[in-house]
Amino acid sequence: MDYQTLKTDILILGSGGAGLFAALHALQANPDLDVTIAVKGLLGKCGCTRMVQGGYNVALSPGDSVERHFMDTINGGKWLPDQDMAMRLCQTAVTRVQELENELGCFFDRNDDGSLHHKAFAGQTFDRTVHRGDLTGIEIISRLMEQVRALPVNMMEEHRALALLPSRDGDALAGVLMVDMRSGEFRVVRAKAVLMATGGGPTMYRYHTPSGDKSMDGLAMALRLGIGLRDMEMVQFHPTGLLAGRDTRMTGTVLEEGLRGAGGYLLDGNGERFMLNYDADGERATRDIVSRGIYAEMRAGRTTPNGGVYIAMSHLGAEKVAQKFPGMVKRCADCGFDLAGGRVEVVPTAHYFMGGVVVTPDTRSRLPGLFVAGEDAGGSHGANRLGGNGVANSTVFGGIAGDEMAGFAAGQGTWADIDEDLVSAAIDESMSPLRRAKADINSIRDRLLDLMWEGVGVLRDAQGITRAQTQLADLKSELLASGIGDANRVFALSWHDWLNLQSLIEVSEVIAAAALSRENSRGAHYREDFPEVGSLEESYFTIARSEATGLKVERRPVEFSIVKPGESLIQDD
Amino acid sequence: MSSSAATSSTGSIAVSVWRGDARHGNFQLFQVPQQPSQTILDVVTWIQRHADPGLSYRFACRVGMCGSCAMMVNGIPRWTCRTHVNKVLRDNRLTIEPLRNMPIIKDLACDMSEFFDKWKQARGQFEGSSTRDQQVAALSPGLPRRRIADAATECINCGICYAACDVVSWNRDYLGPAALNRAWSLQNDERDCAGEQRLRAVAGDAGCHQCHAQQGCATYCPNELNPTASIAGLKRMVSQAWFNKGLACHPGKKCGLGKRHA
Amino acid sequence: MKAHRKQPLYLAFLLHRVSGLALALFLPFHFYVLALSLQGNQKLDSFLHWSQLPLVKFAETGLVFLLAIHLLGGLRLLALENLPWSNAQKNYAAIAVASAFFVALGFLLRAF
Amino acid sequence: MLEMRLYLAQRISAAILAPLVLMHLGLMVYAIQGGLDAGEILARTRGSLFWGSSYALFVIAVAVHASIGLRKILHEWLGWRGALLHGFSWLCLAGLLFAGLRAVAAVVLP
Ligand SMILES: Cc1cc2nc3c(=O)[nH]c(=O)nc-3n(C[C@H](O)[C@H](O)[C@H](O)COP(=O)(O)OP(=O)(O)OC[C@H]3O[C@@H](n4cnc5c(N)ncnc54)[C@H](O)[C@@H]3O)c2cc1C
Ligand code: HEM
Ligand code: SF4
Ligand code: F3S
Ligand code: FES
Repeated sequence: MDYQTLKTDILILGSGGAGLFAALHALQANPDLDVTIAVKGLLGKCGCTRMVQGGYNVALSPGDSVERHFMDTINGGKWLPDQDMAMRLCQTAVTRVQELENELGCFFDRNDDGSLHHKAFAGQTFDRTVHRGDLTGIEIISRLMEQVRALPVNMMEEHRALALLPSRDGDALAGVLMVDMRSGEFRVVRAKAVLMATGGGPTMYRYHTPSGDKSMDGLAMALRLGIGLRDMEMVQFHPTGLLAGRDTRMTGTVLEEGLRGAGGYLLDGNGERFMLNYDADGERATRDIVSRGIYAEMRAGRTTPNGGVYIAMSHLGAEKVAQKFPGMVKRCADCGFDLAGGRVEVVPTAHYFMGGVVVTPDTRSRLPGLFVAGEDAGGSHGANRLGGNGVANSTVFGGIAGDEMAGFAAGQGTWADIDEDLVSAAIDESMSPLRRAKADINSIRDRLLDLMWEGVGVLRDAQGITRAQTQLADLKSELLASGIGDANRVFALSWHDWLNLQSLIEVSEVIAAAALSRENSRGAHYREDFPEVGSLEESYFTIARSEATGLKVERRPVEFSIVKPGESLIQDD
Repeated sequence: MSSSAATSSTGSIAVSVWRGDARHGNFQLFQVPQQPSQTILDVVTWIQRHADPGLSYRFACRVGMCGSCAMMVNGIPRWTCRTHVNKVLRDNRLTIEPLRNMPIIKDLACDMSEFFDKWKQARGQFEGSSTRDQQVAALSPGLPRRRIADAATECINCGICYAACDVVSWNRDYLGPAALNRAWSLQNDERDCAGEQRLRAVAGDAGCHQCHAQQGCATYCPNELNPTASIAGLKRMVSQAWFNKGLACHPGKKCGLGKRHA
Repeated sequence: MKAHRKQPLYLAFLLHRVSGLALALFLPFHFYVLALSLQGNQKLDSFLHWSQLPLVKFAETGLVFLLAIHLLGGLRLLALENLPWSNAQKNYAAIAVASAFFVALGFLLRAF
Repeated sequence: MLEMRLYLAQRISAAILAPLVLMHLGLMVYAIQGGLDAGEILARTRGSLFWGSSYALFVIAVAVHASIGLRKILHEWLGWRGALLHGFSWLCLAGLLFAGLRAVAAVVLP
């Protein structure tokens, strides 16, 4: 199969907060560089950074401090975060928010006196979340997108990265194979530095929030190269995803946290409140507790017609609710539900992926030339991500990656050689579903989503995980034997559905393996057979790697490089 | 736990879908089972998943935030992920076409590059004077200019207004409602310092003066923005600058508005 | 008509355009008629006589309507462009059409 | 910036036309009673400085206004552009001015 070869200094995969910031910073650091962004959708119009609702955590409020933000991040992450990364995150967030405002033109909500408004977000000891209404992501990504589109960057929109290509000697990353989704043509982009910023995205669960273009491609590609992935068992669930039936894409999308905060009730199928049975804070408990409470109700069969629970707001006064949450009310109304005056079915929904590639705080992976930032990188959040630390993470480390790659690329004399055989093999593999007879891909997807939800979801145990592992293995062979029944590669969504499933199944296997390996319960990972947190001092994180013999999961002790359990950086705590 | 199905279908919809590419195409009819909760995007997805795997379309966020999924539904541009079938169904029929005024890539997916090029031409990006090392400007949300800027901000670049505007179809160079709306927001941003250049950009021959206040943009904008008002604002701003010679021009040079100043 | 055009303010635009076009096409003819008086009153009068025909009176009513609606529609546009924004555009357009209609009706009633 | 100038010219001419047209409309509704009569019209206009200058102003404004309007329509609906469009616009302006001023002369000059 023919392919075109292109060369660029810096190649960026993905155009979320991480990808766009990297492009901006790389060109600011060195305007002579040739920078290319390849992205699965339209530049700036896909991925999850756009979908950020709540806001951006930053220690800018008088009385707040970077140390306090850091401590909240470590505590929230149940002492698993890489402390150097977490510190870098909290420190740089300050500059990044100022950059977003002063240089890119974001305008975050203000207090009446003109100072930044900071709102409360669960799990934090200070009100530090800056935001623009409840559509913060649109503001951030639109402003970023405008800036980047005005720069001389090469845009490869609707280009899907298929494989990371190591150099012939295997010592560095030499480039990336992609397919132009519009034409179906293959392209190899050789680059001196590559940023992986494809944004993770746990879309292998029956209910999930991320955008449809996210399917863990980045992590799957890294895995195939034998790169280590950490904290892969850590999947964050948001307690209230919209539940509207299986055949609608709106199922799983987030109904915002503030609804519960404002006093919304969660009701079981019989209309009874239940959260107080699980936690004294009731509906206002943290995400993980509420998710587990709902999940338990569902498992006990006390469900709504679609198999979830209800959120009810009407006791607060329909008009008030409509006034306070206009966006949510309108969104529900567009989908046919009355949030303000009636009940809406909800369900926990897979939201964010804490795990990812092992990197240094300056975004370097073990493979020279490969940089990783955003949701694809593991480490900053540990066992749980604070609401508001996700977009901070992607914009902070995206910018850092841009700075670093500019220096790195300038220091590389020339492009590393590509192994053409690898390219041909990867192309051949990706085309395999086009050659095979049509099979029921939808049923494979449904089964994958169900088995992950049931086996490696909100509540886990060894038995469930092992069963899921067997099912995953079967599903993988089934997928590899399935075709899509249309050989046309032009804007071929069904082909990409297949490729998405391939990535999702491969990464699901790692999630399951890591989940089996962690025999305690921390943050987002809850083992019913090991409900204890375990010793904080002996905290370990998992690293999974694909080896010739199969997946290997190791435990590594967390280095308490800045603060040890029991200590705090804040005096009065 | 099983996913009990409250998704039983309640009949079927006759859906005419435009199939083809930039050169030719025609409508193809599909029968799609109706569901209680079903958006136009779901209809399109059902066809691709169950009837014709070759159907091309675009979406990303599924909840009205990315502006990737806009299509013509029964002749009207809409965000398909947030349009419930019941809202637009007439006689159990639907017609779905790619967005107007943009080149078609395939089936329901069109090429938005021109839309974003015009955004750039309208200087739709912020140009500030302070840096990341400085504090965020203290700006009260109640200031009149701030309110104007805010009112025009929440655009998701979906292109619906662009598809609704006949001036765009009649004059391929016209910058269009979304880009001009963005320019207006920036013109009212106290922190921006490219006002003059931007004013020249929007006063150009393809700029704000092309608008005839058809108001399809404001009528169909899913976020209830009002590009018509923004464009009117720009027209006023340009006129004022022209009459007051308010645009500080480089001495001796002909400024963008065609006047020569000493 | 294409569906996206079927909204009141597009129709207002169309009406403004069509009325402007019709007026512009009628204008040379109007000027020609008036210029007839250069050749003496009788020439003009004999022409104006012709305008007593009911059919012509109806046509003239149409013209009055077009002129009135173009004027009022034009004022609406001038206001839209130069005054602070008002959300009542649809109402203004409707008022313009109704008023133009009444002006034309007034003309018609007096013409007979 | 041609388009901006045309825009301004058209809006200014519209503003000038507005009171004149209003007057004209009023007059028409009033004068139609009992049919039009050349003598009646001419009696009013002949030698009148007021009517003469009003009509002249009307003609100039409408010539500018309508030729810009037609130009727009030809461009947008028929795709005319370049020299053709320019030429037509000027011709239109000249034609309307000529015919209009001639008519004013006819009804005003004694
Ligand atoms: C509904 C929702 C609400 C959220 N709210 C908040 C919040 O309030 N606060 C907060 O801090 N965080 C929030 N988050 C999390 C936050 O959005 C993400 O953590 C963050 O934006 C991730 O940024 P990113 O740049 O890593 O990835 P993304 O923004 O997801 O971008 C990934 C990019 O990679 C592209 N891509 C994927 N695969 C490929 C491939 N194979 N080839 C090429 N390109 C590819 C995608 O198309 C996309 O452009 C929310 C997330 C969701 C889903
Ligand atoms: C007899 C007199 C008039 C004639 C022949 C005339 C003719 C025209 C024509 C042909 C157009 C172009 C239409 C278009 O582009 O859609 C136009 C536009 C316009 N007219 Fe008139 N007109 C006259 C009087 C008026 C008056 C009295 C006003 C208002 C107060 C007016 C206001 C406007 C405006 C604002 C436009 C611009 C519309 C746009 O660009 O969308 N006109 N006119
Ligand atoms: S102004 Fe409205 S319709 Fe136009 S692109 Fe923005 S959101 Fe879409
Ligand atoms: S639809 Fe077009 S004509 Fe103007 S008011 Fe909107 S830009
Ligand atoms: S899919 Fe994002 S707006 Fe519809």
